[in-house]
Amino acid sequence: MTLLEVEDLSVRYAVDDDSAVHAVDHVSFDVEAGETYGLVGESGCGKTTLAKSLIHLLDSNGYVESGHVWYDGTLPAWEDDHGEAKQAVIDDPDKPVRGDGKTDLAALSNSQIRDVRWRDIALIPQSAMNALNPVYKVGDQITEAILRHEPETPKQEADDRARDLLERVGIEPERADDYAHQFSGGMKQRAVIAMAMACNPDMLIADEPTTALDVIIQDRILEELEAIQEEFGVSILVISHDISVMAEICDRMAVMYGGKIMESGRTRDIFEETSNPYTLGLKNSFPTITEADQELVSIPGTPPTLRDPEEGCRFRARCPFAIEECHSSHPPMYDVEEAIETGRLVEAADQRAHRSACYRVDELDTIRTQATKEETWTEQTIESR
Amino acid sequence: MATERSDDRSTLEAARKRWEPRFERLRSGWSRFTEHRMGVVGLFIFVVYVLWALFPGVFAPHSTQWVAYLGEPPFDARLSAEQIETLPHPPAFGDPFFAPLGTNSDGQGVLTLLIYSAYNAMYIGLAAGLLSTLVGVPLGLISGFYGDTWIDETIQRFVDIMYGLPFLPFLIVLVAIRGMSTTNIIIGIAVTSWLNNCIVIRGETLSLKERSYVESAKVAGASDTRIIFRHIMPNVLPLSFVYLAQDAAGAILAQASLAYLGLADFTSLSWGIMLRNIQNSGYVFQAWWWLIPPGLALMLLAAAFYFIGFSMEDVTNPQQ
Amino acid sequence: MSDNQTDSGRRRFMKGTGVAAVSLGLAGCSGGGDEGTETTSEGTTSEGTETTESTPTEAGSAEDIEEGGIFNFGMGQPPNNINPIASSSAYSGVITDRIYESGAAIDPVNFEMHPNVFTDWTSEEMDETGDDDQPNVRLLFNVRTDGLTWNDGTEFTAEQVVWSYNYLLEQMPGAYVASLNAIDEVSMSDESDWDCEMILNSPVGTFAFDQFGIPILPKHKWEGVSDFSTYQPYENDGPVGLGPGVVTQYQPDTSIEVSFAEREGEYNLASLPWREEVNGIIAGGPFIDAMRISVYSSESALTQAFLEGEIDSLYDNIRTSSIDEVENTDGVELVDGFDTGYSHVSFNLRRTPLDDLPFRQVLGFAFDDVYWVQQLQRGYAQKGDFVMPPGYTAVRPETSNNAELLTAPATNAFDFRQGDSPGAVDVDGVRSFLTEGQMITGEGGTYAGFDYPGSLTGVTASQTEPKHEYTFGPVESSVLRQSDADPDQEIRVDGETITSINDGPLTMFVDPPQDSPQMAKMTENWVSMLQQIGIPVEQQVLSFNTALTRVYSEENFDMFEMGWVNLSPFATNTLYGLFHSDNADDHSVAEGDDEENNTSTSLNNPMGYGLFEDATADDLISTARTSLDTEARNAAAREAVEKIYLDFPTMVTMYNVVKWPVNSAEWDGFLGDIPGPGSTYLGVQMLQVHQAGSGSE
Amino acid sequence: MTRISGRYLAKRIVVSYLTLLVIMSLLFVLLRSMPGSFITSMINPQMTREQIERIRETWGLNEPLWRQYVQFMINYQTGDFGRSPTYSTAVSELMLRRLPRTLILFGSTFIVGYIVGPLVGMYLGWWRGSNKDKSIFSSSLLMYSMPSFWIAWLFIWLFNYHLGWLPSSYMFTQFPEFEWTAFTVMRDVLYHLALPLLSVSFIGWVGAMLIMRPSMNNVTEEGYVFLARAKGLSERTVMLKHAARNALIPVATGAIVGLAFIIDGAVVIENVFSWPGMGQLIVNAVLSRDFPVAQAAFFVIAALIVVMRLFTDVVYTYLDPRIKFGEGE
Repeated sequence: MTLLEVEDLSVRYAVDDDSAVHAVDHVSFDVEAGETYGLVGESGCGKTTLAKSLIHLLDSNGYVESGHVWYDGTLPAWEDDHGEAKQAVIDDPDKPVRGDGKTDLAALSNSQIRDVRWRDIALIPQSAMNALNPVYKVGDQITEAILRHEPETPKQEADDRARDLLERVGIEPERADDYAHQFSGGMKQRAVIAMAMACNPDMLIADEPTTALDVIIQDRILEELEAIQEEFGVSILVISHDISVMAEICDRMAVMYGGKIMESGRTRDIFEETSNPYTLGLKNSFPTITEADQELVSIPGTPPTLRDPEEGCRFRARCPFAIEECHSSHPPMYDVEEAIETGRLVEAADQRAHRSACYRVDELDTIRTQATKEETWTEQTIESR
Repeated sequence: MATERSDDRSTLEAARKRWEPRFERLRSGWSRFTEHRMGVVGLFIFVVYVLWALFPGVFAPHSTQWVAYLGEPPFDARLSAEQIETLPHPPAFGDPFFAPLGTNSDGQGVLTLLIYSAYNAMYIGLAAGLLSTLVGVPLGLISGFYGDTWIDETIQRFVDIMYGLPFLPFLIVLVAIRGMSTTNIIIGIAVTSWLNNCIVIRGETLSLKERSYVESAKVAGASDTRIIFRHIMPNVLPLSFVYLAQDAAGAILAQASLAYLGLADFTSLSWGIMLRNIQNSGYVFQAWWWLIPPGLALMLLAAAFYFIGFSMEDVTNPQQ
Repeated sequence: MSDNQTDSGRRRFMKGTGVAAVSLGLAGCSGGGDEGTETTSEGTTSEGTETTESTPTEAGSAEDIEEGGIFNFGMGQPPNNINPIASSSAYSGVITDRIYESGAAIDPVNFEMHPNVFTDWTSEEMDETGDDDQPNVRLLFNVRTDGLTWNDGTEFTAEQVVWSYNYLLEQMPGAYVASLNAIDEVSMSDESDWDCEMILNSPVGTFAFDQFGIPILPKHKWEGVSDFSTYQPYENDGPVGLGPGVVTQYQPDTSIEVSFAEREGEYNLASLPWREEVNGIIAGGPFIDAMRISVYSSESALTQAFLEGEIDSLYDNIRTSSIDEVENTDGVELVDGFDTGYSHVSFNLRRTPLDDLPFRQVLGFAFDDVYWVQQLQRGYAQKGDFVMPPGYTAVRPETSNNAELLTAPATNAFDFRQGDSPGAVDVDGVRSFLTEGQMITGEGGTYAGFDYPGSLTGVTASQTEPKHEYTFGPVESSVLRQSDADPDQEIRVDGETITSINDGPLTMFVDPPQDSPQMAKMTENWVSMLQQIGIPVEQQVLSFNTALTRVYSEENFDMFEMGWVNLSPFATNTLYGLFHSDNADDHSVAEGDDEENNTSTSLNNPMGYGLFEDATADDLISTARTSLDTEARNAAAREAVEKIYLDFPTMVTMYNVVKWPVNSAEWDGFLGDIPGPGSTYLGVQMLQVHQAGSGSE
Repeated sequence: MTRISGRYLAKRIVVSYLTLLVIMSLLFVLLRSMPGSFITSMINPQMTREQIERIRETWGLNEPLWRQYVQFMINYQTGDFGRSPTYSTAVSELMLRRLPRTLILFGSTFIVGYIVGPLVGMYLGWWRGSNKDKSIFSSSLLMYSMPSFWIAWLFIWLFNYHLGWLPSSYMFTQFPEFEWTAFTVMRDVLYHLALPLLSVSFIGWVGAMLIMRPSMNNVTEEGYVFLARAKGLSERTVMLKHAARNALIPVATGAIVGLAFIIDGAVVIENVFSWPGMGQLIVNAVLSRDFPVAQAAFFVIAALIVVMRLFTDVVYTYLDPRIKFGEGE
């Protein structure tokens, strides 16, 4: 069942001189209940913005330009006894609730979205190291979240729950009375995970969950996330620039570049049937333990500035495979299987299918072969036509 | 010849390369500064006062010798008792004389005095600010660079001690010891106001010295003095300018307070002295045209310094 | 020093020398101030603009007066303590003078001494001589015990007076040391007609004022006090004295109440017969229940409080700027009075060319008194001449030949020499006065374009010939070259510039707190005039205490300005204290352990007048001091005053015209046309002030 | 939950004490290098040399300077501040009388300033860069630029001279007619306090704001603030509970500087309002060379500052649990 449907979402940042940064540009994807979905890309590609925009946590100059974020769940006030949206709410044209009971988070007001945060969608922020307030006890910070969304809970019970949560992520319950500075980095990360589960959300956004940690702890944290997912059946939206992390934990993923999704599909498909020049480049630049002699090749050039971007494929300037067409407009998401099988470029109808935004999806074999060669990337002369 | 020329060119080139980023930084700094309307307003006020200070004669309607009714010297009469009785005279625009901000009880034009006093305020502000920067910044640099050594400890203890002495009474003692001239007041203000500079610069230096380029300079065998003045100081200078501006504002206000207490050189022309005089001659509640302008002038100049200082802080603040 | 009317006067006299430096330090206070008005009393001539005249209320008789009411009084400084012999502050005197009484009292109108605690006295020279070959003098006096008790009700006896004097002789408090130094012993008298006797080691003409002016302390309170300076009377159920008041509230920094209604026991000193005979005095007070004293920290606050009716009167003058406002306000009035002192600029006679009389006199020619008195002081001041204020007519030289006070030509010898345009100095006239070797010695003649009829008392200046030769040459000193005055020539003294003689120009010390705006303008104007003549002078701003040290302790100065208040109406001790060589430091005596020069003892004659043969009035002053005969004493004093005028060690710049503000809607009985009506003679006022609408007319 | 170790506290106390000793020495030197001596006021030209000597002896001035210094240091250790030559009373008595009054005036302005300042600073820092921030910040700088006595005059002119609502001088009614109860006295003091408090506070809060604003602004970037938002907490809760609480920490340091600043204010403001406190005392004492009083007043203020510094260390440990004094020292 689809938990989250992001539909044609565009997010922008207003800049002083009346221009706007198109941080997320017409992005669509679905997240199924209980799955782990990855958003991968270089820094500045809009993945974090995308994640933050889901629950309105953008910086003050960021705003959702257009699109919908359909979420299977609704505000406490609009719920019936079973946790489904009331029919009256669905029928009300002023309320952003769809016939199937999904609510458009993008249309909620600031105070409404606050009810959604943490209760429905929790978030593990980019630097969990700084995510704990240094002046409050860790346990109290968990309790705070519980009491915010379940105000009728007795304080003692909330406290017990907090300790319980800590225990589940492998922290002794009595450490609830400690302050953040008394925790190690990994413990802080786990404490944040525990906190994220405080209100039993259906979805967890993990923004670079492992960035600041050493490899061993990284691994433990990833395991922790998987365990949590198994236990609670929560969907996890993982955001990372580390494609290897993604490979490890994601069921499905999307590769982002310049505010656009370049390729999306099942993780296995993306790794094994890579269908986008950008993804190919990205893969080249990451080591894989299995291939010992792999040479790392990074994509030359820098990501584009997204301030009022020009027409054309976002990746074209760095793409060794760019053709004339790439300069006219950004390619739509083509169905990869369709292209391979029939050689035709067809826009994917299903968000869940393996999709790729490239005009040369039909020439995948050539591209894949060339992409493995180092000189393809290094010797390219990028002409601006 | 040719090689020489190319050498020339390469040195030129090198110089250009070396200076270009600095110019660029300056230019971008300036454009960021002008984004702050507050800073621009401050700069405007500042420029007006500088002009007043440098060319008072151009702006003031009269000379300081001018006396109401009599005009400019040499006088052909003395003030009559009736005329004296009308002093301080409220603003007058030609009848019986021209004094747009009125006169004080001696018949001098308030506007004239106001404009001629700008020099004193600018002098005190800039000199005291500069002086306290010159003391505070090097001490802060040294203290920060030798952080957690006995040098740092000594300087910090000294700062602690100076903090224990209340500013104004201490200034009174200094002025009493050294006399009441403007120079001594400036020294007195500087002696007591370098503390903040020192502490802030120390903190900044402490963090700067952990930077990699300082580390590499150390590894390369640069002397401590070189590292401090060549590598660290250029980076704290913008911040010290910010504090210079704030110290300047503080100095101007401190001088006014001293003047109020009767401890400033009253033979000089200054806004503080103007306020002191109105109090001394007892017209505080009678002659608004004499009370308001010097206070406003003081306020605006001090504010101009604060405006410039805080806008610069925004510009130099890496977080913004 | 000593020489003042009352003990409070003594304190204020010292104030000028820096004792009450506090008062001058911040709030700007009396003494050569910018306040003042013209007076129109008999004997003085109006100099300023006519102002609304307020006349003192006609004295009524005590029987008609309805008693009661609380008089609110404001001061600009707190009394530091209310210990009558330890305090040196005039503001303490406002309280202690209501509590303590002394043997004799002074008539505020004609300054005769009258019985007070002592009913009568006599003096006789003895055969023995004291240390300085002066004959000893025995004073015999009777003590009033009828109708007088201590203010706590304790009985008062003559033995207590003897105890009090002996206690003071043992303690030697600084405030009374001059008077006490002259006393050899005090005891109960063997003579049947007299209660007590006092032996003086030399004749003191003003003994009734000096020795009988010392407050009498209660034995039953002070007997166990071993160090007078640590005694806190208020904490010991006091202060107890013979005066009319008792202190009923004492918040030293803010508020004090002196109650007259709550005094225990009898007090009849206010109804002594002599009081009834003095014009304007109502005998029989005090008529008010209490006097409440509030302390304000600034003069503006004080003035403000008066104008708003918070206080009924304040200590001394109201500031010039508020005079109009007071005059235009209903229910308040200004009581006119005379200054008790003068403002002056004094010169260091040890320095060249200040050691030469013609040069000093030229300094006077350049001082624009019209600008000073009329414009800067707004006419609320009188032009200065002699070192005795015009209120003390008996000792002014005019008295010797009935000349007009202040305006007689002989009193204007050193007036401003005005040139062609108003307010400009007659440069040529003044220069030729110097180059021609002229000098005003007391002989009549025309000096720098001004006629002078000759001295009033017949004295001549001590100096007979100019000491230096004066010429004028090109401007060399930087002070003059940079000066706005732009002189065309500079003076040479015996061929040298003053700058090279003195290592710099002559320096005029200006002290900021006192009248700073006016004083600054005056100095600026004066310095500019001198520079126009070609004399290199500059001004230097010093804080009051710094100036005091430089002038009075170190005698390291050229010229300074300052003011005196509360001089003696008899002149003798004023002249002695300020102009006798005894009180000038010649720096020959080393002091302290390791000091080479005496630079820490303050002496009141920093000019060094009297130290030199050609600038001294020592003889005349000594005659005046030791003469027991009043007329001889006054004659000598007048001559001394004029001699000092001619010798010009001090240029008297002005006398204040006192305008004492009072709430006339509620109060009546104020005595005007006396010196210091709201300060020196506040005691007289408090005894006779009463609620308005009763008693008078 | 004290996190200050006894050893650390002891060490800090010793250091503070030494600092005070140095300050005292500095005062001794400074005050004695002022020209003039208080003894001048007590010496009468007609005194005999013996009498003068006696006075010098009474005040300990005959001793060589180093002995005077030692005596001074010893006396202060025993709490003996000496006697004032101008007030003829024990200096400690003067201090006891004056200090509470200054503390009432400036304690209240301190409290007002340190409530208003951080609140405004919090608001401005939170919305840094907004138009509201810009206009409020620049107008508060304008206030900060006013000479304190000038603004006091303007307030007196308005509220006293013109409207007649509030008294312009004193701390209490000097001769109260009302019944003397705790309530009436308090009301009376508040009535007199209003105008000075208004004048000082008008300027005084800005100092705290200037520290709070950037501090708050820095905190907004912190992860825990972001997380607090993500938890669904209201903006108000995030700002007050999570951001401001952390931003307050540097304000505590600023408070010490603020305290010293207040003494400067006292000197001028007490003079304007005839407030009989330490400010006036210290200026008068310095000007009249009343060294015993000046010394003691400086000392009391310095001690106050040093003690407050010590106190902030303790406050710090409550504000910021990360700080643990005495470990790793």
